[in-house]
Amino acid sequence: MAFFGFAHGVHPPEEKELTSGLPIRRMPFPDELVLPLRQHAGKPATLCVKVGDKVERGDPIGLADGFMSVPIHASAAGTVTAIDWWPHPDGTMAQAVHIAVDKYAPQVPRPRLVPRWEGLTVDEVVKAVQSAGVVGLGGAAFPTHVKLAPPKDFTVHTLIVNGAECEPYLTSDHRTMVEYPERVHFGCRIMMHTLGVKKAVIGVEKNKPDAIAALERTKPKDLDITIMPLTVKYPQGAEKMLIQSVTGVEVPSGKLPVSVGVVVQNVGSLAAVAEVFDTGLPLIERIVTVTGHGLRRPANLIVPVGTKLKDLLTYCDGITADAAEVIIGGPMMGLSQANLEAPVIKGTTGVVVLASHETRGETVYPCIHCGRCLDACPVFLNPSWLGDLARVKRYDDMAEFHLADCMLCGSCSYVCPSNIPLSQLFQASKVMLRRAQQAGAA
Amino acid sequence: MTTEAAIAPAAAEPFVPGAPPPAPLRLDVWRGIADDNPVMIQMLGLCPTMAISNQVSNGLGMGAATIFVLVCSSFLISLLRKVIPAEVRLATYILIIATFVTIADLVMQAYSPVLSKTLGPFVPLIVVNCIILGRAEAFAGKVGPLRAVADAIGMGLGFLLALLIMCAFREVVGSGMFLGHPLFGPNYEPWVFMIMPPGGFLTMGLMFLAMGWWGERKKALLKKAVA
Amino acid sequence: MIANKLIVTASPHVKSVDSTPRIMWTVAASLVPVIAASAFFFGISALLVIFAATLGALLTERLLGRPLSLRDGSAMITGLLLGLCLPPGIPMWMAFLGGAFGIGFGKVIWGGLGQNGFNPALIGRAFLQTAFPVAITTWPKPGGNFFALKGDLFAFPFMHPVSDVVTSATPLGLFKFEKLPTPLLDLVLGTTGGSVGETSAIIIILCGVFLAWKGYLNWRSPVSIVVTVFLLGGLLHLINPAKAPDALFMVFSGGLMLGAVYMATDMVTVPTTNKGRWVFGIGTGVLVVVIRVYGGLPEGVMYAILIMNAFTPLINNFTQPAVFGTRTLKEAK
Amino acid sequence: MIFQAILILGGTGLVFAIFIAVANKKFKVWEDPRIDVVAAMLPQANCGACGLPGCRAFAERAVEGTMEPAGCPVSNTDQIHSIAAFLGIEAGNAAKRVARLLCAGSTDVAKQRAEYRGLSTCAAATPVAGGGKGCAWGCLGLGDCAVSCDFDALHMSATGLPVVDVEKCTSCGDCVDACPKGLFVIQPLDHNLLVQCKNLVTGDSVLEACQVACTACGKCVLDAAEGLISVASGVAVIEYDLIADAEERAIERCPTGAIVWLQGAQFARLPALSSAEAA
Amino acid sequence: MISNLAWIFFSTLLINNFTLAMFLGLCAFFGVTTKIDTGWRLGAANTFVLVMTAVSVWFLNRFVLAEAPYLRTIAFIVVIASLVQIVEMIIKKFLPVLFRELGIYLPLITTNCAILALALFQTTRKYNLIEGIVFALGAGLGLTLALTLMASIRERLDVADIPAMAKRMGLVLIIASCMSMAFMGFAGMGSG
Amino acid sequence: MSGHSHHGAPPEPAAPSEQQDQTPAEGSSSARLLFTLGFFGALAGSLLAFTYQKTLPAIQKFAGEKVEVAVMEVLGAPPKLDTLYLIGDKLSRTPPAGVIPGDAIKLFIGIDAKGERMGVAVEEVAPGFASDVRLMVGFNPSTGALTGFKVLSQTETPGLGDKIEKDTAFASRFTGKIALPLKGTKSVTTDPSTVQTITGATISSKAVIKVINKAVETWKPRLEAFEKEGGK
Ligand SMILES: Cc1cc2nc3c(=O)[nH]c(=O)nc-3n(C[C@H](O)[C@H](O)[C@H](O)COP(=O)(O)O)c2cc1C
Ligand SMILES: Cc1cc2nc3c(=O)[nH]c(=O)nc-3n(C[C@H](O)[C@H](O)[C@H](O)COP(=O)(O)O)c2cc1C
Ligand SMILES: Cc1cc2nc3c(=O)[nH]c(=O)nc-3n(C[C@H](O)[C@H](O)[C@H](O)COP(=O)(O)O)c2cc1C
Ligand SMILES: Cc1cc2nc3c(=O)[nH]c(=O)nc-3n(C[C@H](O)[C@H](O)[C@H](O)CO)c2cc1C
Ligand code: SF4
Ligand code: SF4
Ligand code: SF4
Ligand code: SF4
Ligand code: FES
Repeated sequence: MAFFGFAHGVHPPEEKELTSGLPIRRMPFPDELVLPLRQHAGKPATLCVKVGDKVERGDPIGLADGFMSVPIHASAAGTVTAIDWWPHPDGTMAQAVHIAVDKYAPQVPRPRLVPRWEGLTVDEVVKAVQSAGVVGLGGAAFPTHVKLAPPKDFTVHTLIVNGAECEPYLTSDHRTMVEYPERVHFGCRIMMHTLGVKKAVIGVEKNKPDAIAALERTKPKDLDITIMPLTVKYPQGAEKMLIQSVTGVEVPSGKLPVSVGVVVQNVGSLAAVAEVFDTGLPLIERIVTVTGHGLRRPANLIVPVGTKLKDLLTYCDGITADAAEVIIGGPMMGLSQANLEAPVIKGTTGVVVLASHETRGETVYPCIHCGRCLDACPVFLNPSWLGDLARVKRYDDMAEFHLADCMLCGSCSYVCPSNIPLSQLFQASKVMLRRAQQAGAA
Repeated sequence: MTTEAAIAPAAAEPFVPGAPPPAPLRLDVWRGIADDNPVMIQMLGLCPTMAISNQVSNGLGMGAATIFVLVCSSFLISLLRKVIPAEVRLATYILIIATFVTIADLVMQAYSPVLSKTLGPFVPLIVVNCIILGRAEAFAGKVGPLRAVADAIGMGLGFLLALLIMCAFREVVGSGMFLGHPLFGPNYEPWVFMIMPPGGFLTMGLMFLAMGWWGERKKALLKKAVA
Repeated sequence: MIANKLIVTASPHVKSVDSTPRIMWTVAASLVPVIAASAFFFGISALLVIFAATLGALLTERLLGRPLSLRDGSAMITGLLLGLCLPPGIPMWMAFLGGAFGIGFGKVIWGGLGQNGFNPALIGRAFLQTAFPVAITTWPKPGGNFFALKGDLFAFPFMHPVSDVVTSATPLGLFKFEKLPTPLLDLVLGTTGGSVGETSAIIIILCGVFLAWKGYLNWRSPVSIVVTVFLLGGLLHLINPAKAPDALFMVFSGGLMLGAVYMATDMVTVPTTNKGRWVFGIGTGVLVVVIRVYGGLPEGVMYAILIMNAFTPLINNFTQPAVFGTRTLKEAK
Repeated sequence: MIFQAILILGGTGLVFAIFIAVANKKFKVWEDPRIDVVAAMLPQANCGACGLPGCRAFAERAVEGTMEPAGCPVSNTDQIHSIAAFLGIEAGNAAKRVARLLCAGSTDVAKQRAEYRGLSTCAAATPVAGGGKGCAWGCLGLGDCAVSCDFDALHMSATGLPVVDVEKCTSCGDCVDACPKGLFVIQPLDHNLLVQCKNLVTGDSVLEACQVACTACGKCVLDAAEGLISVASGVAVIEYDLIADAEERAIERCPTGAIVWLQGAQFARLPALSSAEAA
Repeated sequence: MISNLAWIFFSTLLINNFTLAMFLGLCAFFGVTTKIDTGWRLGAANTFVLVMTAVSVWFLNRFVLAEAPYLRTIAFIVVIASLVQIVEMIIKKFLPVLFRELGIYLPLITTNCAILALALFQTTRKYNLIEGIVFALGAGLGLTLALTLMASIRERLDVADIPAMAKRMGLVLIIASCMSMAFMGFAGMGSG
Repeated sequence: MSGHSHHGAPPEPAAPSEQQDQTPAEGSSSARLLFTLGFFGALAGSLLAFTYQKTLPAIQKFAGEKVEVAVMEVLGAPPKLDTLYLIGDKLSRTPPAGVIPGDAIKLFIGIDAKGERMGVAVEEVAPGFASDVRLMVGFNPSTGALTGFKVLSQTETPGLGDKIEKDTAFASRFTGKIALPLKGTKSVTTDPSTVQTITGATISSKAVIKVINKAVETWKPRLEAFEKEGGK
């Protein structure tokens, strides 16, 4: 089906069999939830509760600060016990609201917080999606409503739904497609309506035949939705790669997908939008894959946003004796966690616990210019040369060699036989370059 | 060197930018041989140094011719430095140097024809040897004849020294001889490599490596002493 | 919870199993059949020459290189390959010297593994060829008693080799200077005069296929070299059979196979880009043919690869990959 | 024959001269020669601490008279005076400023929560779970700042903190730019009061991460002159406009030692790592 | 005739490469080869001056110096220096773009011994005008080749981790040695 | 510091205000530049002319000697030499005009005591292994038999190709050979039209053979033409 496909990329061991067959279960509420005000790309939410306030499940605790922002809602009923600086999954500290969960409160409330979809105008849908706090669940947590309201000077002709889930280990999108295919299609219907497009393509890697089958089975007759099986290859799910695989078009360097008339949404985001209009509740919980060879009992769980990693891992029977690294997200692009007090946030696709034998060795050899990284880089950079430049701090030259196009996918570091932390070098170099440019501008 | 010159209580004296600071003649000579060695430190005159350094006898001849030109032209330039307008300074220097080079060439052709033949075009090429013009610019054109000559002798000897080191190494290893006398008996297998072009580059490279190594060692020792 | 012993690393947190030492040692191991073949044809002399060259390389790496750099296995490859491209009768002191020179000036001084611009083994060999042109063009006859020395291997260091072993010309020398052809089967099997390891083309090809299958060598340069030599050699042979031997002879004689499979694949000294590797291979192939047919020397593989090594950074420069989206960006504008 | 030679060479010489004369008229640009001299007298560090792009720019301004020689923080007094003497102007003066570190969390007092593996630079470690350090604001001790200092004024201590050599520091600000955690500030040497902490977590829970963190208890605020110190968003802040009122008393009741009274160097107690150990 | 010219060209370009085998023009070879662009531009400017030198030297030898061979060296250097100056002025005036690309290297070339050497070789080898031009082209392109290759290798070395003792000039000379060795592969070309 | 004031140097720092006024035009007048260079050019010229006159005899003597030695050697020391010059493609008794005498291309005829022609000697070149190999070749124009050759210049590999010059055994292999044309071979030979090459330096050896063949091929017809036209 996929005649195009993107070039390069890598094939890390999938390790999805740990959880791909496990049905999604609901995790019970922990004693305390911690909700950082910064959970999405764009401006953090502004606080709207104070210590001592009682909140119901679904009550806003932070309000959207402008269009590039979404509100944050209490994911359980309880009492606000503290508002302080708390470890954030990205390794910094962030302002966070602590809620002591009242486990005996009726956790399913009251009037709908989100209106019914039928009959809403496009603007009202966008507004509803924003007020429900929906962000992209593919990992970057970009506010979904922004992508539903493209600038008028662009015409969007296709909605591409990202069901690739190319990261090893993770299966939350996979399980969503298998268990809630109708919800995915409903989300698709809403988004196609909002974007005014006639055509949608759901790209799913071929290693999820059950998901493809489920989506095909439930496909609505009245919509032009194509389910496209994709080659199993990392990073098939990266936006630009996916667009190339599905449409054969290369999104120009430095441009957004809308510039080629495409909007990409993750299947999880679709399901979330559907659920929001279904239940009337905002986005307060998400599906998280908790897995890894360092974990006793891997699972696909529906987790309230704000659950601390500590509680989540304990619920999965804890980590094994040779567990070495806890990662939020997948092993290719996820973030290592130093502090298990950090909470699950809206963008948390999975928690992977690596055993010590799976982690990268410590010995780094010099670059032997084998060229494997060039053959791996999906955006056709020359990571070997960029790495050489980074080592001698020639950031300006790196910019000339298109450092900006590097999406830090890590394919190059994955294949490098010399174990050079290339993508880390590039991340640091991007920071340096930005700092130098700011200094230059000032 | 320039900094010292400027910091010295200069106000009272006429000011010649870039002129070397006053120094005893002995130092003027010594500088060229060691601290400011034209080949090893300043990396001037590399072409002749490498091209003819596969035999010690060549080195001696080349060194002698260069010293002759260097000393004579430095002396003359220093004498005339007040007469020559700055604008035609370089042109005049080149004329003077070329004259002495041609004299050296003619004399060598007449009285040492074999040497003249092996050195080939590298005798006339002394004209463009950067050492000579460099010294005229940096030194002879700015100081009195005595110091100019002292400096020329120093630089010349420094050039000769570097040449001889190269020549000796290349001739001994490359043909097992020194000044044409076999050193290691008839069974020695000479490393022809050394008298060929790559050997010239390599020998010079070795010289720089040795100096680099020495510099690093000195730095390390200094650090240790400070700590 | 056992949080204390957690580690944190930058993404990606996992890595492919291949490592630089693993690649190097596999390549070194793949040379064992080639060495065995050379021992079969040239007896103990071949092993002694390889031993001396490897010893020179390893000792130099150990004394001058970075700490523990012997472990990555690259010096081992250099030593073995150098040994394999020397004549089996060369005095051991020369082989040792070549190994030391190759590693010292071909690698360590450049900063060690990965930084050097020229193939260290070939630098060692080119040095020996220039320094001792006679010793390195004295080719003993293959075969004979396994333990009979093929030359004055134990010549006193720095002294002439003295020996009276039967010598034979290499197939390429025979063609170039006497216009005598050599049967193709001899070339493929390796029963001809020549360097220790350059004789048996078939074994080298098999090892190369194995390494390419493992992904440890990039097949582009070897294939393009062989194809170029075949085509260009064939063309010249058609034009003037007296001057240029036939294409198969070109491909299977001399060090072409050893060079193409093991030396034009040294990733350190050939271009990093795939396009660049094609250019490198074609350039090498053309130079091999030109030197063999028009040059003064009967064999040209070593010089062809070294010359192309010098061009490698330039080729890299001109064959940078086209970054994703830059083409469409230009079209958009 | 001699006549012929004179003719040939004299002729070529003349042609040569004509060209030079023409070129000379057309293309020469005059420039104050004192600029070169002053530039040569400057340290040639081109560090930019004077606020100008490089030493030659400083020399131009100094010759113009729009910059005082003392404006070069890198030159020592003797050098400044010789420049002033050469130009026949006043040397001017400038208060000595140095770099100060806003963190005291050395490895012996601050907790490392997870072992960081990867590139050994602070810039690379910061996005990796904050480098695994207990305090997300604290110094990672990987020494980007020490590498950036061109004046050998920064050395890492044995306990992983950069120590500024106030003698050598020229206040060039390179370390300020280098630190990804923004821990350096440039201050006049005679500002005695300094809060060596940027941690915004309040209360004693912060001590779990670092024993010398500021808990925002507010005792220093009470003990100092009105308005000099305040506790804002979780850490004590000094109003340096009122620094003249500062007294050592302010630091005495600090329970953790996060606020310090400086005379000269910071971390006078910490032995700098000798170069042998650093290697 | 053609084969003679081809031999002159190729032997000068490859076998007796001015830089790698004859040690000429080393100042530029070691001094100005840190960037590929500089390398080939300097080479191109050099080639241009070499060809002009070849032509003017032929005229000088033929018409001026026949009776005064002892003035060769001095006449050559004076003519070369003036020539370069004139060319510089002309290019600056009429081809400002070219001047920005190549012109800045012209003064460097005056003191490049390759130019004077070409004049001398051309004289002693008794080349006629055409042979002289071909010789100059071979020499110039040979210089360009050496300069460009050296520059490209050094650009790569900028990011390498070279031992401290080799940093200053040591390694660059070793590279020259390796290149010179590699070019020995061309020896005998045209003789067989 | 030298303590001398200097042309073109900036004035003393004590008077900075005056310097600003000085413009380049006031540096040195053009006339002075012209004069200086013209003068030094003339001076250099006369100095050189003088030296040349003084050294010329010695140089010429050596150059003459060198050629003479070579000619004598390849022709077997004839008591008398006759010289012909090449003009265009013709031989002539008079040297060509406008060419330095030393640069003219010549043919030497060795004449024995009886006035008989012993052989002719000419200079010829061909490409060798590294660069041109230049020889003085002596041969008998009527038979093509070699009387000898001498290497005038070569840059072959020392210890290998330079045996063509240094190895007397190699030169002696040529005596009595006849160049019609001469061929090289690897083995010892007694055939007068083949010569054994040097092992390991076949190319240089062949270059020598090539030069000899070329000398005989090009100069024999020239001499015959010259003699036919009646030049003695
Ligand atoms: C109209 C429109 C505007 C967008 N603007 C931005 C933007 O300014 N910055 C941004 O990072 N992403 C923007 N995006 C979203 C990106 O296309 C992309 O989906 C998002 O960055 C998440 O991508 P990732 O998960 O691959 O990182 C926009 C999308 C649309 C449709
Ligand atoms: C290297 C890389 C890999 C990615 N892999 C996936 C993936 O497997 N699945 C996915 O949904 N999004 C993936 N993303 C994010 C997508 O680019 C894109 O942001 C997302 O599909 C947009 O949908 P959302 O805004 O609904 O999350 C990846 C991004 C990058 C840079
Ligand atoms: C460094 C080196 C220098 C050489 N120099 C010469 C030389 O000066 N003259 C020559 O004829 N061959 C020279 N050769 C060429 C080889 O020795 C060539 O194989 C030889 O001429 C073939 O002759 P053979 O068949 O007698 O061995 C040289 C080879 C090398 C590697
Ligand atoms: C496929 C392959 C081929 C290699 N070929 C060579 C070679 O020809 N010569 C050599 O010295 N090292 C070779 N090496 C080893 C290593 O790459 C080489 O020593 C580097 O040049 C050292 O920096 C090879 C390694 C591999 C993996
Ligand atoms: S991290 Fe950047 S350079 Fe590396 S493979 Fe991914 S996009 Fe390419
Ligand atoms: S994969 Fe690693 S060793 Fe290979 S070229 Fe890239 S950076 Fe270098
Ligand atoms: S880098 Fe920092 S410590 Fe070093 S001199 Fe500059 S301001 Fe001072
Ligand atoms: S002060 Fe900043 S740059 Fe310096 S070691 Fe600490 S974290 Fe790193
Ligand atoms: S270029 Fe040859 S000496 Fe400078």
